[in-house]
Amino acid sequence: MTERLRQTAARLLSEGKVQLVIGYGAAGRPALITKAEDAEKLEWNDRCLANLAVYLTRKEVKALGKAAIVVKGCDERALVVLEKESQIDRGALYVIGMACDGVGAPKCGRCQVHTPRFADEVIGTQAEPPAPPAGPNGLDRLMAKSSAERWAFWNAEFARCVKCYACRQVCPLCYCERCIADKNRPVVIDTSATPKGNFAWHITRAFHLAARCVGCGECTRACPAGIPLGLLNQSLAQATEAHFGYRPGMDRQAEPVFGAWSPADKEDFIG
Amino acid sequence: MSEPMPMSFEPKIIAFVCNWCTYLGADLAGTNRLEYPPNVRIIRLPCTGRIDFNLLVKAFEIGADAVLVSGCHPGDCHYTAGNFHARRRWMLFRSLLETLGIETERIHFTWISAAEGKKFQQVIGEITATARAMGPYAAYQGLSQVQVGQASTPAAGLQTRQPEDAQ
Amino acid sequence: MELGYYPGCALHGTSNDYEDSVRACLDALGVGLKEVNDWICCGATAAHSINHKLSIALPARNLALAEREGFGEILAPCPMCSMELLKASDLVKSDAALRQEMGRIVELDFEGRTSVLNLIQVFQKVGLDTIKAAVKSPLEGLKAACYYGCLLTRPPETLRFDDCERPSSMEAVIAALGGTAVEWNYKTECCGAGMTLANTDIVLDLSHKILTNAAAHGANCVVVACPMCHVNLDMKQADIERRTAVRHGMTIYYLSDLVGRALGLSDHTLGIDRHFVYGG
Amino acid sequence: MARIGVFTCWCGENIARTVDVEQVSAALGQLPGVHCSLDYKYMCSEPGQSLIQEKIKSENLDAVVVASCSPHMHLRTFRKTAANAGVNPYRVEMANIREHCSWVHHDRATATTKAIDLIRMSVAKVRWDEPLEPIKVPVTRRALVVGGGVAGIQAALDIADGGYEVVLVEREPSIGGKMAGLSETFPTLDCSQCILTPRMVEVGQHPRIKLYTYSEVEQVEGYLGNFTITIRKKARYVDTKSCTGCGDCWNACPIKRNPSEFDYGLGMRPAIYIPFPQAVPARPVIDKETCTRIKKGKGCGLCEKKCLTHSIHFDDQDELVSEKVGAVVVATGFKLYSIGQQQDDGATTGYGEYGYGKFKDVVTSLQFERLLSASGPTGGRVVRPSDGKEPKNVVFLSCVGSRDDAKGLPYCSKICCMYTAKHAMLYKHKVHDGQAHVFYMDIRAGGKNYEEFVRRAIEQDGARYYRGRVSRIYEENGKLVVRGADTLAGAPVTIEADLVVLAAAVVPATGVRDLARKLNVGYDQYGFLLESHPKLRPVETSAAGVFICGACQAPKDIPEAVAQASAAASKALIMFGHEELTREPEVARIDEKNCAACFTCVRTCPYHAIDKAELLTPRGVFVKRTARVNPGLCMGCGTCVAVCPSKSADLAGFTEQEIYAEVEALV
Repeated sequence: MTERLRQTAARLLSEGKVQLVIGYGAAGRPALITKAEDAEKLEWNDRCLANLAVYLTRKEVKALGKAAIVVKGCDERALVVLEKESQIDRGALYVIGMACDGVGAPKCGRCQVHTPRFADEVIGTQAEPPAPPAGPNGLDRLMAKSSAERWAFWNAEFARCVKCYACRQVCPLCYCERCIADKNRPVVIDTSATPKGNFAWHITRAFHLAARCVGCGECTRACPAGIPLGLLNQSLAQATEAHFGYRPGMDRQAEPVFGAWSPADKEDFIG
Repeated sequence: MSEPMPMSFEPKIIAFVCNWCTYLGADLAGTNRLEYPPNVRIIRLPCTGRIDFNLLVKAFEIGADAVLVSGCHPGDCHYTAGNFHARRRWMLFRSLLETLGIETERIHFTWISAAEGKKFQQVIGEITATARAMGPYAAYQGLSQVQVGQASTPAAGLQTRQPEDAQ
Repeated sequence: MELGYYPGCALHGTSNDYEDSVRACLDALGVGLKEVNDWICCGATAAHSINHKLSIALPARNLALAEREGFGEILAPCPMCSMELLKASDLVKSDAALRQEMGRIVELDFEGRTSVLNLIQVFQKVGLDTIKAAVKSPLEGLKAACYYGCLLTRPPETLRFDDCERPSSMEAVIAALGGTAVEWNYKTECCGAGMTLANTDIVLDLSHKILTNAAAHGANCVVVACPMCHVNLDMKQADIERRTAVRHGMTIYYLSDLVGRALGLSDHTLGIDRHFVYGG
Repeated sequence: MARIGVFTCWCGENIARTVDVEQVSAALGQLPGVHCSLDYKYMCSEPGQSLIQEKIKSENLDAVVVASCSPHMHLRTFRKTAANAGVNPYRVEMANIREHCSWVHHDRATATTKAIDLIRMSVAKVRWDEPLEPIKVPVTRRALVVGGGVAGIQAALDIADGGYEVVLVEREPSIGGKMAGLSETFPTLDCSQCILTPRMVEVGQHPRIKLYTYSEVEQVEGYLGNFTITIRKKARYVDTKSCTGCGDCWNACPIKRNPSEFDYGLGMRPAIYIPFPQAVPARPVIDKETCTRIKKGKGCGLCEKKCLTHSIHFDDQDELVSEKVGAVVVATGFKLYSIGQQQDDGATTGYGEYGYGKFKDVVTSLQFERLLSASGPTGGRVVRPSDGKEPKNVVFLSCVGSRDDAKGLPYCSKICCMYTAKHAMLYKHKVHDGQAHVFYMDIRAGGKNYEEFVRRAIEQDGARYYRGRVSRIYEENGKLVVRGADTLAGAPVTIEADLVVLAAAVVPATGVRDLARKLNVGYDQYGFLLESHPKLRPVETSAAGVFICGACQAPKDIPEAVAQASAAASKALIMFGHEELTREPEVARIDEKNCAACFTCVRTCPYHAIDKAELLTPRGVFVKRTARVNPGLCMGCGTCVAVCPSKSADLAGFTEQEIYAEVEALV
């Protein structure tokens, strides 16, 4: 597959179809290839974890011209959301999909999109995804606890947060030019890395991804303090599917949850 | 009766209400001299649609023991649909709070129309009673005191974390 | 398919030809009928004109019995029966208190789960295409005036069946059998029903109009799905002719008769030969 | 640092009884930024207000907090007070220590504490309150009227006579609408055309009315005061300017037997025709469905040959024109429920049993109007469409489709009772030995001289009224047998009629839903347009600058439609009374530099007031994409603020900063 990937990249660049190929290089590190001869630097292996979609919204990357991007089925969901939120012009983007049987990430066990569905070109083939493993996952276990225990759990977790914002930098859907966390009039989120500030930040981060997060898990992977941030997104994703039958990035036609409403929306919690 | 029992705990309650229905409902409660506990402080906003979740977080940060969000009944929104958009947000926001172990019993949502002075009185009565019973929201207020690190050892949280939690 | 079967008094009395016909043709269509054990009268007109509670209790008991035997659906070929059963079932479904009260009166607890079908609805369940496919001898030359009478479609809020003033479901069945249904005007007029005994003349006049209008529109037979209509149009036809000095000679079929015939069953099996006007 | 004045009101005893106002004003005086804190018995009174103004001047305050009653009671008052003394009115806040405090609490201590809190919150907010200027929206003083029926005509003439230009768009080849087809009108029995056609001519000749007939509204852009309307002029194949309406063409046309729309199929018209003699404009149109030349592309062309002014152009095409207007009046009117057939919305198909469409002599009320009308296909002779014989027994059915949620529509069509009485009367006047029979549910004759009118139909003209409904109508040896019930006599009724007239329900005109969507106007489940308040804003809609009148809002008779039309016109004229409109400045805005252009706000805004836009440098170089608020459309709900992840959206008057300050004042 790596070979075909390199050929494709070289072709696209030499034909001038794109000026840039965003892919994986040595050790699965992100590689921005701009010359056909550099296509050799591209790799495809089980270390290609990163969701490269995050680079598409970067000014400096945009500056490099029309791009092709290498995505796994899971990463591709982010492209769909970015398209919905008019952050990318899908027409101007060339998507190289990699049929993927998992890159050894924990999330791969439950992956439902081994083969990219909207790519311009798919490299390799992949059998239908196996049924996700039964039995409770981390979220189920967490929700099985009492409210107080969950509070204690997050206290312990957030206590280690140093507000490095790696979770924000790595998230393909955190593309705001000026993050609300950096807004100081008013200060919506206490900037200091105190428990108070940390809670405010993580509540905000999670909810800003509500009905948007595609579960790529990069936030958890990037967190130097090892905080399982994905759990929060996961719980919101569950609620989103339960309430609205909506799975972000799965359907290019589906109307986003926020920005719309229905008279049928549940209000059993409203007095 | 709003007569506070001596030494009894008096909760701090912040209400975010819309200008056209609930605020006027509260006005009507006043005009009709319907007495209710004095613990509530009302923030007037044009519409429930304007009320962002960060405001609720802020309310708890500054020591609220309970929060009320209230606006026009569905279909009565002065701005046709603000309350519908709000309702949708709260549907998901509540599930996040539950996951975090935040005491959702302290966050109340109601529709109170300009004609429902009586309902406003009842709602404030109930909310205050609940809040009194629950006592101060020490857990959240505590956050402002604790310093990083001393909260707990990572281990406390780590056992619950399994590989696939990364998902 | 197996259905619960509520014959009602008529089909076990004056109109046993109807019962034969219904059983025979449904059997031929592979529909088994299991009679509701220990059923009683639906109350008909008598009950609701005397005692409201009774008029609910009688059908309620039958519903309860059907439910006890686990019937999801029961066929009541007599429109009066199906109407009474449906009315009671609606009432107890919408009113829990009444349901419990009825439970006490009929000494059977029930929830009103059983739904009630008329004959045409059963044919629809079987599927007109299925029937069409099963036809052995198509009813060529048959010009039927489909006669619904008062109760097959009314009261609409209870029956919830067909267009109450302009029904067409029987016509559809006739078409499936290869026959023709004529467009006429008295589809849902009253034949005089129970007046047969109390005030025969009314019945004779009303039924006369029906027969006349059917003939006027080129019908060579009238099709009914109601024992009472059949009695008035068939059994009373001679009296009608005597009273009005008009010769009708109009054959009156039950819908099931024609389905049976088309499926190749004999008039005898279907009880057609027991009709008063029997042109064969 | 702001210079704030706090003014605490006693409201006589209303506040002072439970709140220790002296303690309050003393406490507030301590707050940083508060330069004076006073209390007074009646702040809203003249001396109270001048006290505020004095202090503004002497302390040169730039912000004011009045602690008294509800802002809904007096915010306007105190804003004006402050403004007159030179403080920006939007830097005035009120703390509601009466309705929300003194009136609902008894314990003086706690009430006083709460009052202090409430005022502290207002002080915190006012400190950040931005000075705002009312928004000025330029107004194009020109109106669009959609629909040329009696309502549209009235609205157009009123606005035009008021001195402003009107663009009147009518879908049909002539204006006049339903009323032009009516015979005589209740309760006065004056001839419909005699009163309407002069008004039609006025429209046609009015210097300030631009008339587009045979045209439809294609597209609507813009907002209050600044709409751009795209109008589709359907191909007419006749140059209305050069054409003189002489009639040579339609006399020459060989394809004469096409059912006339104006006569609801009872009369015939050529392929090139004017709908009726008094049409405005009196210019023909070619029906491309029936014209041989247009269908085949060759042949015939007789009309063209006959036309001396060479006004006929078979190659004519639809044309799109654009008009700028400041206000829109919708007067699209009604049509009749299609009896026994699918309605536009695919809903009910009730009343097939009346045989309408099957029996020639079962007609609708509008068809009967044509039979009665002197200008009708029979020259006003009432005859049976089937055989041209004079009907001796006519049965009228009211409520065909109305007040019947089982088979039709649940609402009352309002006009049927009256015109049915009129029909019965006029019929009797024309056929003296005839008998009119009317089946009705209730007689609804609320209106000036209406009840008297109905009584006349019954008592003088001997119409027989049966309170009951008809179950079916069928033909039997040349007669229509009407079988119904007389519920008052408790007996069934059978009438052998020669003619049956169905008073079909009133439903909104075809296509009104599409138009409503183009205009952002709401409509109910039946397609009737929604007024913004049923009592107090009956001709306004949820879309600012768009007004409604006539039967498009609900079933109406002529007087009501005309009155409402004048009301709508006056609303437009009120707008046009100003060079520009001023709107409350408490509207949303976008920090366009920081906007991430996710456009969630665009999807969310209930008023479509936010657009996708581009941020350009002063020299017009593209910088980035951004959301942009149209202050002309924004109503200030602030829903965009809540959904904006980067908080680049904000709401003047309730900014993030102001609200957070208010909350944090409660620490």
